[in-house]
Amino acid sequence: MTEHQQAAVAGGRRSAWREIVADFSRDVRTYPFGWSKAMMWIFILSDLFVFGGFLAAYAGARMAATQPWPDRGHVFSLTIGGAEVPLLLIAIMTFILISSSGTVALSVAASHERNRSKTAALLGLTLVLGACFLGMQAYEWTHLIHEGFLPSSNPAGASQFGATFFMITGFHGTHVVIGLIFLARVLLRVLRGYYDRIGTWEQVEVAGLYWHFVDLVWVFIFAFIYLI
Amino acid sequence: MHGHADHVDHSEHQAHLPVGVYLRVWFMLFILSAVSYFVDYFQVEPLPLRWVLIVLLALIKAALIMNYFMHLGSERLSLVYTILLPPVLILALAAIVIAEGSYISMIRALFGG
Amino acid sequence: MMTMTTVITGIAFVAVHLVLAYFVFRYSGRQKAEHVEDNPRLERTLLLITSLLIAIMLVPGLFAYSQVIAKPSDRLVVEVLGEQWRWNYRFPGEDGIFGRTDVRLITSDNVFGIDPADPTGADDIVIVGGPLYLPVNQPVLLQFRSKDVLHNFWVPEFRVKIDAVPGTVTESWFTPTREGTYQAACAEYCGVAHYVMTSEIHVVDAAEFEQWLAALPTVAQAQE
Amino acid sequence: MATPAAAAHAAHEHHEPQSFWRKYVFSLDHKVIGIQYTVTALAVGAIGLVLSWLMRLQLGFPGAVGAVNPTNYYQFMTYHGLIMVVYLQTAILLGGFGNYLIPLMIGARDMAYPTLNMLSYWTYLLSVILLLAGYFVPGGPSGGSWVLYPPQSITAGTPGSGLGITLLLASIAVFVVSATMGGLNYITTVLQMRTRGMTLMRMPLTVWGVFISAVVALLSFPPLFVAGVMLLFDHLLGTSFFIPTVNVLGTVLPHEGGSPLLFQHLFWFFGHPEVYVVILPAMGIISDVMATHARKPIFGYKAMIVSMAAIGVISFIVWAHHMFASGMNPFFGYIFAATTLVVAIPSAMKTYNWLLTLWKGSIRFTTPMLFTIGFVSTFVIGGLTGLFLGNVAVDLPLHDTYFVVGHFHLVMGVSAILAMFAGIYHWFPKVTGRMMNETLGKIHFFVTFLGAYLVFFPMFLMGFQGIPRRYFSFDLVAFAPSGLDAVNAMVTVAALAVGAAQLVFVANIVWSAVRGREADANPWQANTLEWQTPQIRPGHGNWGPKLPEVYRWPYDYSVPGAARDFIPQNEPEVAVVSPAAGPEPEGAGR
Repeated sequence: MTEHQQAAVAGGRRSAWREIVADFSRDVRTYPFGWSKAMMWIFILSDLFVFGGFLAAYAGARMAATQPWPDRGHVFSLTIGGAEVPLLLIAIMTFILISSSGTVALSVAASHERNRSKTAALLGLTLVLGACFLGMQAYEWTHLIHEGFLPSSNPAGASQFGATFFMITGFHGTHVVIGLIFLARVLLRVLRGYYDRIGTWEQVEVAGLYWHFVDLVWVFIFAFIYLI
Repeated sequence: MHGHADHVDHSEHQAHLPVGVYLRVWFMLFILSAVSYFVDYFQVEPLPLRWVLIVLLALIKAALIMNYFMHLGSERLSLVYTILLPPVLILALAAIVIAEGSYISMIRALFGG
Repeated sequence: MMTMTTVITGIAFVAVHLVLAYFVFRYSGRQKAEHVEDNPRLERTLLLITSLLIAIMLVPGLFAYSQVIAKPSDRLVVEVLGEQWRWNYRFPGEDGIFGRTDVRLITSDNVFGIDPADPTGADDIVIVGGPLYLPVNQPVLLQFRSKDVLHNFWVPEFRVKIDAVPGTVTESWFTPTREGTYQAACAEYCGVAHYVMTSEIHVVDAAEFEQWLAALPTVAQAQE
Repeated sequence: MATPAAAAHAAHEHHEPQSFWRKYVFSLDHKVIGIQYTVTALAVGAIGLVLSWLMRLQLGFPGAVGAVNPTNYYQFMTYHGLIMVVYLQTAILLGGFGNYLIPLMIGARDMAYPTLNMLSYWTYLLSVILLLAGYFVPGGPSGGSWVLYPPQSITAGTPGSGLGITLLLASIAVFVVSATMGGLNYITTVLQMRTRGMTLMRMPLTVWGVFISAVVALLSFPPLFVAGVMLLFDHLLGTSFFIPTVNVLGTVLPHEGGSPLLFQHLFWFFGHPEVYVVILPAMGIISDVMATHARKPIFGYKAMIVSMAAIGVISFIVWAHHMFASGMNPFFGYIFAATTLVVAIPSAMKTYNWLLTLWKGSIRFTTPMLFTIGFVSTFVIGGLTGLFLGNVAVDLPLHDTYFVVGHFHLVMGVSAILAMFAGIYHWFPKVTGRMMNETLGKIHFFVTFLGAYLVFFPMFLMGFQGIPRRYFSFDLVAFAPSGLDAVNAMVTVAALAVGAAQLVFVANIVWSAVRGREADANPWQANTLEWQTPQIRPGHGNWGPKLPEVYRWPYDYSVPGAARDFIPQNEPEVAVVSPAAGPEPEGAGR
């Protein structure tokens, strides 16, 4: 916690307001960090509206649909030893994505200490976990398509189910792919000592922010598409 | 007028959480995910309660990720509000779209659309 | 409502332009501008006046709207089906109930897609393309369907305007108070022949309306 | 200073020899990108203008141009709308003015991320190419109208419902990507890269306008992207987001259970803020040009910013006033009528403040000033007629009539275009180092301004008569009054005259860029930083070795006791310190 925030806590609401006013009435910079981190936060805000729009549209389409909504527990089940376990694959995917978010967080912490090998190792682990997630999503898609679920129709009720599912998870998967490319680039630069040369490791944190955001979106996709 | 050198320092000093915090948050996220999974698995009744629980758990998870992993909690309040206030607008869209969807399904039920 | 809005905005329009013209000519070509302090009190006053005028327009508008969407109790119900590019009408017949419809059943002989399995549909009366007759001084509730794209039933004299939306039913109502011939046009862009989608509407006295309606064949009669 | 921003600055200062391609085509320089945006947008806008002539000729003199038939009329209508709103106005006001002016006005060397900035332009160009490609595919371009309401936009009864609509939707999606890249840059640059002394409350209103507009764009374009993707899926993959079971021209389509209203909500959640994306930078430009040419500080600087921000926020919760007649849940009518009329209050405040800026000023009738005064007039009538359309009970009879056409053309069409012209005449000397011809400029203004009134004012009267819009011909409309043909002919003649005036403008630009009178460093005696660069046409990096430092707000015009009637922002102390030397940074924001 910075001194500013300790003061804010001590002073209560009035000084919280004062802190905001101070930031917005400063010259040169509003936020006390470089522009790339600011840009990433603003991008995340904008992307939040994209996913928010998708999820709102999903809610609207689902409520207006004339056919019954399929039972997700059944649709996304895996059969283990003869027993049908609902949503097992999704649970594992969620586990993996959360883990990758954790490794990125640790990697960012290591980057603050400018620990090159630790940062790189954790980033590498994140890449592996991310790739696993993508692989499982690819498996899930082929499995569903094999069972007759398509964007335009499905055997278990409203066609909007397949449409929204493929659209939203597909869009999320695209974000994962972009995130992997981004992280790989940062990893290479860490290994080459690029950030020591330019004097700031902020890029690791920026890439981490993006990856956490992908995880954050998954939390809501998991809740709204699979569970509710 | 503030010089800007003093602000630069914050970016290097802030967000130094001990590794234990990350591990605890990580663990919490697993637990919460598992809880929401079992809320669905055991088909908690009544239905609205199940939905409220799932949404609530998702929001708690989101808050944990934003606060600890994304360090939003240790950022300046100016950034915190910049990020957290605008999504209210997309919630307004969602609310209207949901109200519209239920209105349409009501009309369809009424007239056999 | 319309008059009041026109008067208020008209006055505001003229006033702003008079002030603008006066300032532009009065203060042009002077050597130096005068120093004017910001005047928060003046701004607050202007803010208050504007808000007040807006409220004067808004509040009665909302009350008028509540009457627009409230349905009359004693009403004649007519179903209107928009299609590319004509208006079709349906009366419920003697039983007062419209037969069930389904878009998939629509053919050139069955423009509404009335389900033959539903007995309440047999006495429905269908008018393809118009004209539509309505009794004077009788509230009419129109229920709109569309079989293809969005349309909008627009009769300027009735002040009725609502989209016909495929997949759902929309409603509006009015009471014709003058006998005569009117025209409905389409006011929602609906494809390449949007501008020819018109239909004649005759408002006549109750006796003439009953006579006209009785002369029309029911669905069952038309099929024989 | 080991910050990335400083590192970026250092990188900019490091001059490398640049090839022609790097310098003028794939340039990273915000000024070149701004000019690229402006020229491209004006070129596309010219196409939009010609399309409007063709439509007007058909309406004014039916059959006079034999080649116009309903099919291509509706294609012209669609392309005219989209080009003017998105590809001209949004692109020029954000991409053109935003790019050129933001770094210069806040004293930065370039945008935060120049590569992204360059990509933004090239993506925009790609979206324009995709849009125009519609004219070269089988079936022609889409005639789905600019709002693209399904099912009509993707079904057989509409021209271009095959490849045409696919290209159009792809173009829109690409434009959203471009606008996002641009918007990120504008916002980050304004927040993180101001020069010393340049607090937010010392920024010129142009920067404020572009900044708020970029924020609004960044948050409102995503739902358009979502709607576009979903419509594309409905069209290409056979999904049923927006299409219920329908029977189009005798064929039952394989869709079930979709909701056309869902698209309208998503579209207008974008569509209404889009109006303000266009008008907010215009408001900013007008404020700066007016203060400079009336030699007076803008009246109520803080109120101006607060009202722009308020307009930006409220614009997100008014969208369904476009849908009062759409068959949506009738209860929404109350909510959205109330929020819509509230947005009139900050807009009215801005108008008062512009009038009070002129009050007791020393008005110079330069061309930019004329366009500014014209803007106030058209903005007022456009805004006042908006009060009819926002109030649900009054809107219903006027909805989708020519009243609406007159309203939005005046408020976001003509007004924003007048502001754009004011901006071009004002900053042309900065860009080219030469003045534009004043006589030609005045001809351009008077024909455009009076012509615009002649074109759009009669439309309000047509709207009161209930004449529906988007009609290819009124032959079958029984309730059309007898004088309608004469009025339509008059409107067409006026529209052609306005169009011809734009040729004068183009000629003026070309002639002045080559032969115009050479400009001084600060021809309008303005305070803002862009006029204080070391070179008249600022070079790469804008400021030479040392960034300017800012000591005051940008509106110190006619300060009592000062030697000159303007004090540039980077001028430290003057002989007589005025009591009105601008708000103190510490007091700002309270």
